Amino acid sequence: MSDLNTQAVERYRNNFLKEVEENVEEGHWVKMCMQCGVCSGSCPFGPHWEHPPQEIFMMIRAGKRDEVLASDSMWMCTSCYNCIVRCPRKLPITHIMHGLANYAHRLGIAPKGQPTREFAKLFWDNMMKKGRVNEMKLTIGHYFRNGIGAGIKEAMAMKDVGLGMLKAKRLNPMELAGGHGLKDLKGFHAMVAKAKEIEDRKKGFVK
Amino acid sequence: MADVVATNETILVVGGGISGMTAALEAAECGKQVVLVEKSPTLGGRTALLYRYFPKLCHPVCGLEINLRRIRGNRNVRVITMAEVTAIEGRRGDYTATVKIAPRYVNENCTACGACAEAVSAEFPNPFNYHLNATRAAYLPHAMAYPQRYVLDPSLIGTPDAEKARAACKYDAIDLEMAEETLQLKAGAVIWATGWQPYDAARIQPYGYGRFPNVITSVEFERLADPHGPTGGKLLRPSDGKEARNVAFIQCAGSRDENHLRHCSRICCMASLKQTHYVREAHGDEGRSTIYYIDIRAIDRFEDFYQKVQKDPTVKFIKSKVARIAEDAQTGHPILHGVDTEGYHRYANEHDLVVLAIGMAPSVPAGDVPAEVIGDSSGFLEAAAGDGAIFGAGCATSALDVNRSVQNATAAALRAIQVVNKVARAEGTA
Amino acid sequence: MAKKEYAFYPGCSSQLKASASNYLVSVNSMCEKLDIKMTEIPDWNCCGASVGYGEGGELPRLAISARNFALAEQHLPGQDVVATCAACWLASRETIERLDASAELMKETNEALAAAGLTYRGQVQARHMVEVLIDDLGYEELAKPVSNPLEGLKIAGYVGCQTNRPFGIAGESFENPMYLDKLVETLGAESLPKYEQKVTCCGGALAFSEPDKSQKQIRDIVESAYDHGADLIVTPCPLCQANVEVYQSEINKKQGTKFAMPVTYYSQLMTVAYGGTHKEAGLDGHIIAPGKLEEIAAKGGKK
Amino acid sequence: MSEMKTAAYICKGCGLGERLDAAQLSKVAQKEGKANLVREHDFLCSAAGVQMIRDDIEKEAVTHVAIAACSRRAKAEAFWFPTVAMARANLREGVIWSQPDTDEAREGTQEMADDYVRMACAEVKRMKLPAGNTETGHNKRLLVVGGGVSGMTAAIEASNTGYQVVLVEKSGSLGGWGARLWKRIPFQEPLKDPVETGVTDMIDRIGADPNIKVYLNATLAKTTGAPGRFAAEIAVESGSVAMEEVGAIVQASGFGTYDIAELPELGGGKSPDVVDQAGLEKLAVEAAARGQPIRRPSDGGEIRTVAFVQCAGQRDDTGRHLPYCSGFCCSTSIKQAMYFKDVNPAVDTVVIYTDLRVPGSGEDFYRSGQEKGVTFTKGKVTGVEPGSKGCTVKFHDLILNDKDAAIQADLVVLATGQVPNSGVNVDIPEEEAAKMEVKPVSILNLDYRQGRDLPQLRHGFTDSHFICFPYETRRTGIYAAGPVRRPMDMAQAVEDATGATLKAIQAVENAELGRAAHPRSGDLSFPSFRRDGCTQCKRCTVECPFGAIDEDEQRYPLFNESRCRRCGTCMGACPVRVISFENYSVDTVGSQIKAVDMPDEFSEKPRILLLACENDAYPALDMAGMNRIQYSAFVRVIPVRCLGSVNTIWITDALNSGYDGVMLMGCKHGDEYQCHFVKGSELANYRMSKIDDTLKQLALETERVATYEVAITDIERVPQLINNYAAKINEIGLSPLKGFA
Repeated sequence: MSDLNTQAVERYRNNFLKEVEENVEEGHWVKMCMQCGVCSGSCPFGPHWEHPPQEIFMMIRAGKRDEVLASDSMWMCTSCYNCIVRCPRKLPITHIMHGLANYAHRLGIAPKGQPTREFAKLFWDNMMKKGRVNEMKLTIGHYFRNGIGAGIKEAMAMKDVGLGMLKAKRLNPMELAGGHGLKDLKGFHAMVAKAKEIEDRKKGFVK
Repeated sequence: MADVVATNETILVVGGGISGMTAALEAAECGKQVVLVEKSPTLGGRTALLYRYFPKLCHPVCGLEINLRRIRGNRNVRVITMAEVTAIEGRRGDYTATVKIAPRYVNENCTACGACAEAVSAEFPNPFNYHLNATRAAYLPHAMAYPQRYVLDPSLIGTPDAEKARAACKYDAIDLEMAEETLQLKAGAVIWATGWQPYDAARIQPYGYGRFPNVITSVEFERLADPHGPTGGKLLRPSDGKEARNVAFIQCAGSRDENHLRHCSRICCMASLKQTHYVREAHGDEGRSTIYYIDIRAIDRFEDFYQKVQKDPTVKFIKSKVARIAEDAQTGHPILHGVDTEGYHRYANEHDLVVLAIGMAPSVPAGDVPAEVIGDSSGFLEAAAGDGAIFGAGCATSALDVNRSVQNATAAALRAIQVVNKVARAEGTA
Repeated sequence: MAKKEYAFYPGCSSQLKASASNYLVSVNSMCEKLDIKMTEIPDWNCCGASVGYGEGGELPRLAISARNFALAEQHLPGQDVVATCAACWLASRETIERLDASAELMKETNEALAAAGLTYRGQVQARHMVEVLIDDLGYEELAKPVSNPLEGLKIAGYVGCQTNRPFGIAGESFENPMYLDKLVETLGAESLPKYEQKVTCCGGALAFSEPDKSQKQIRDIVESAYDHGADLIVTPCPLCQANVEVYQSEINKKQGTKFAMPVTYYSQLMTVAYGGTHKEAGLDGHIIAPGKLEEIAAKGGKK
Repeated sequence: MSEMKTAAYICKGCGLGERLDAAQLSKVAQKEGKANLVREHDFLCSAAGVQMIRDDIEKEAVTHVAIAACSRRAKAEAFWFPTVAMARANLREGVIWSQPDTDEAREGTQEMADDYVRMACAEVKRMKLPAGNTETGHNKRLLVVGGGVSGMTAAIEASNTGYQVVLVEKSGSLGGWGARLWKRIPFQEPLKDPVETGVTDMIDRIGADPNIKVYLNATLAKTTGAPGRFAAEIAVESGSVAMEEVGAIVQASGFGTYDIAELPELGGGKSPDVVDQAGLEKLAVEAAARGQPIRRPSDGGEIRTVAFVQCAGQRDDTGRHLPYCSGFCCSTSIKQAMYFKDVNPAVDTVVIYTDLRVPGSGEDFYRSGQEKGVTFTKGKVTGVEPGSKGCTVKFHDLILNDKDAAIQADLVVLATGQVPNSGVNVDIPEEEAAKMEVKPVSILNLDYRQGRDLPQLRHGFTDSHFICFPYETRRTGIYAAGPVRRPMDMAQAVEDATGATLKAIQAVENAELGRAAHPRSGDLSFPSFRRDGCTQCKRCTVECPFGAIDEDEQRYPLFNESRCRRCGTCMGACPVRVISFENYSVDTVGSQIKAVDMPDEFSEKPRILLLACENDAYPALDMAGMNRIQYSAFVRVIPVRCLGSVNTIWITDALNSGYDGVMLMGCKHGDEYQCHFVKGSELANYRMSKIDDTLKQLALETERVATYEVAITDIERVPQLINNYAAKINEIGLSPLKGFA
């Protein structure tokens, strides 16, 4: 467990709900759930959730910190917003799931190798490079996330898709060499760094 | 109508459902003068359209009969139907109400012989069956309608059928020239008992009311179960007229939902529990009822009823707010998707018919009451502004069951009496 | 002067040679026909999209959206920010909502923006192109330039998630939005209003990381379009377009289906109906060629 | 009273003139009905028709009117002649609308109409216009029993309406449970925070109100009388006795809490750290007095976690505890959790529930609790184990399906239910009650023949059984209010007490005019009995559903008119037929039975008498007619006030005079009874079960008398029952008694 973890655990041992309220994006909504389950039933990836959102909310109240944060359930969110529009208590469930995933990720408790977790990191890093997403690099990066061998295999399996995109001029191999980028990349980086610094300070992620 | 005399010692009751009738009668039976104004052509309100009451499973028209007999026998109550109160001006002990009376096209000569209905062929959607069927445009709203007098629907006026109706009446009861009237009434106190309306089910989009014919509301289900309703009491589903044996009841359809009604409508749990009995009544052990719920709110001795229904093997309870309904294109069966939250079980359940336990919204939201009143965030009437003497009664004030509505209306009657008694003492008439 | 002017936020996928480059092409053609002037926000950045949360957290995500607004306020004052991409629009709307609701977040965001020498004053409206078409112009206006009606085409309107929830188009329903159907009819084609997968999620950003799960969604979306006799699917979302189009071959390979359902943008339909050419409509950017639409384009594109 | 002059009016409207021979009806009225005046009219309910009758009453001194037209349920406004006795012959709904319009049917239809005219003429002659006894009592003060929130509300509201009040409170101060609360749940928006109870204000108002006289430390030693003239003997703890005369009573005797010692499995009685909701209020009040947070009762330690156990000893299906839900406890636990949260948000408060019951806008209060951080767990508590510092609450978490979930709590609050203070259960015989472990103490000490307190409905509550009529009471002039009537929260109790106050006021106003209360409201008739014929059998005093009849010193029945509801159950019970009402008697019905023209045994025209309850069966028959549902022309229908008023003499008379069968249709009885007079239908059923002996004596088949439970909605079923019965009579043949009459 990292320092970050120990610290959080020390502070919030007694009350995971409070920890979530303070550190998770939109976490203060968790207490408002009335356990109707409409979110759990609305998710397109529902069957793949070990713990659906409403259950996660109950687990948070029950203090099941490790089970929640180590779960890969939140990473199943496709951001379809079905749960949000149907929730009778207007909980921003999508965002809470994102928030929990992010929190677990930052704490390092999130499941290792969870594909969406990996992809999310890849995406952000890719975007941060130039301020805009480089789809070619993102794609290649994704397929090769598990090393060259696995990457070639996966990429080969998807080669028809890729070739189709290339043919339709919607995936550009030239992007590997550069691609679109911001003029004021420096300002952009400074801004994101500043935002991260404020957030980390606020949420106790200060190293 | 012109003979309605009212003074500052008169109590004006707006709404002729069970709450309004109760308030009017209780006050009248204390010796007070009451004018009872009802928008539709008959007294009785929504309870008259229910098949049975919970938890006794008795028939609402039974109590209606008693109340109508009380009204027929009490000259202190004067009833004006097809009338709406459009303005209330003045203050405690001294109000003037403007009452707009829509033409009925049938005068008091009517003997309810039914000759006009036989003469016409035009039909219109029957409001007393929630438009589930059509009725002749010259009609008696229902067998218990009071006043027992026919009505011509405005759609008939100006058509040859209207002339036929007039010609068929031997008693000069049909007056096609009848026009809207406006009346000014004095009153010392006003009881506002305009009741409730079912929440617009089509707005609960995931359930597909309006898109899927076999998704209906609980008030419509009452009409299906009623032997005097549009299906003769058979639980025939709308898509194909087949008998519905496997029925789903979805609780909190609109209620407890900040996207719709933020309040709990109180009656719906009991209504659904009651309606499982309709399924049993129709199909015995072959029937299937499934109640999808968040919390079953069966308060006080209603709990007995809940426990009884829980013991019925044909009734299943699933703690879940249904996420969405799809329709099987071939069979027309609604398929309910969701998660049973007790232990996390995912389901995709097929039913013959879905009944939405629809929430209660005030018929006239407090903001639309033509007087200075205070409403709550759901539009229910809390009180008159200042020291006004406009008292809410029944479901105009809150989502209430019949028993509570009557209780509430009786209390409202006393508050109104307090005002007119004070007027009487001041005027030296008491 | 153009009839309407907007600050344009095209988003990463609509860049040259990116996955929705043909979307951009058709949007430009469409706007020209409708006399809408779109001025790109100078030096706009990525919105963070649906998976940005994983690494990005909250404030950095808000900040990057706010940077676009700050630039729009500065360079295109008074103009609504219009996005063509669902994710861009949604991230923008969410940022506005969150910052409007919390003075604290607004303050912190501006603290971050200051590091890039920018300020956001909170005066931006974020709109989706579809909102511009429907709310600002209206179906009647959209019908006027139709010179090459899409007669004989049966089109399934696939709305997807993010242009629909949680904000959606004003007056539309989350479960059964009708605007694509109305638009399709405005263009002279036949709509399939009972197409029941119109708001099903395509798997969105998880198409990469959870291909099997996403492809199950896509299969439903395509299959139902076939069931309803659709010639093609139309969508307002670049992610939906890409996912639903490109993975059909994968599904065919894995599951033995023979899907070849074209998926187009509304802007492509409009460009064709307005007499635009194959190229103007970006019809060359498809993996599954929308044959029937191409035929119509060929007919009317002669000018 | 002036000389009787009878007039019969034959209406020819609504097809009556076409379907029936009006001249023949007039002849029947004149010759057989012996009407002094007979008139026909084409449209009797028209202004002209009504004026004609009015003129006859005024100018011709007509005192008794028989109207042969439509059902008594129709055109009641037109045929409104309050100064004369009136009978209605139902020729429209009851004859032409229920008979086929065919040549073959014409004779039977006419016979039916003829008979109904005969019956109406016969009935009206035996009727007197009820005068209403205005001497039954004029006292208009109200007695309120109980000085809690319900009782205080009743007193204040009555005083506001202009009535004087005597308030009797058992304890030494007003306020009841309400005074023991730290705060209450708000009644109106915003439903966010606990608010002041307002009880002190109420107590002050009562103290300052000259209209309200308060007795503290006082109970009712004896209550006698009837509405308008109750006398209450008030025993004060000091030993003094006061007498107060009042007109009506509101019983707001409230509730007790379920004893937590009955719940040892939930730690009840085993640790000071396990309290009920009342106990928590006490802790909160004490803490507030100290100006400190609530501390752990066992050792004064700091409270970090509080667990609320909902439905403790409630909603119980094992038979050991309360079977019902008290309704108020979910909101109360939320309120009490707020007591902690509002002082220190760091305290954990957990509510363990199975169904969270916060109806109406209570949902807002629930939300507010959640906003404050009160957590809610759907679970079933399996046990509470007190330890040295707090308790372990073990439960089955129903959402996470964890059967071994547990919370360590410093304080456990058991949400127990309300137990009504209803006094003695009058349905339990005295001897049995004497054997009971805890002998209930009477609240009212009524000196009624039928017991000392209000009858209880279910689970000990004194509620009405009628959904439409929650204030229906079985002891006229005495109205239960508040949690003694049914479990309720304070908001409802206030409303309930206000409603009950109206009913009490209505009762004194009715008593003054000699007028009946619901459901025969306005009826001025009342029972009288012929003392010299009475055998002192006591059936009337025992069977009166409303306890209206006592026994005098000589053991004759003593009618208390203002308690009477005019159902006629006493009349039906009386074996020697000495009880009657002015407008409803053994004679008014008996004469109708006899007035029917009885075809001879060779005519093949059976006659069936149908005694139909006017509340349900008769309207159903009317509606059958309106729907043109046909039934046998052999039936003759007589509406009765209640099946309980049916005297067996009517049956034997009918059979003796040659009727081939008698049908009785009344309301549902048993646990879910629908009888508007509570027991009338059940009693009738019981009496008819004994009629077989009579039938045997008469050498008649038992099928000759049949009793049915009928609902008002049985519009198709009632005609079907008649037709089936007619077929049955056809099967067993005409009565052998025919022709002997």
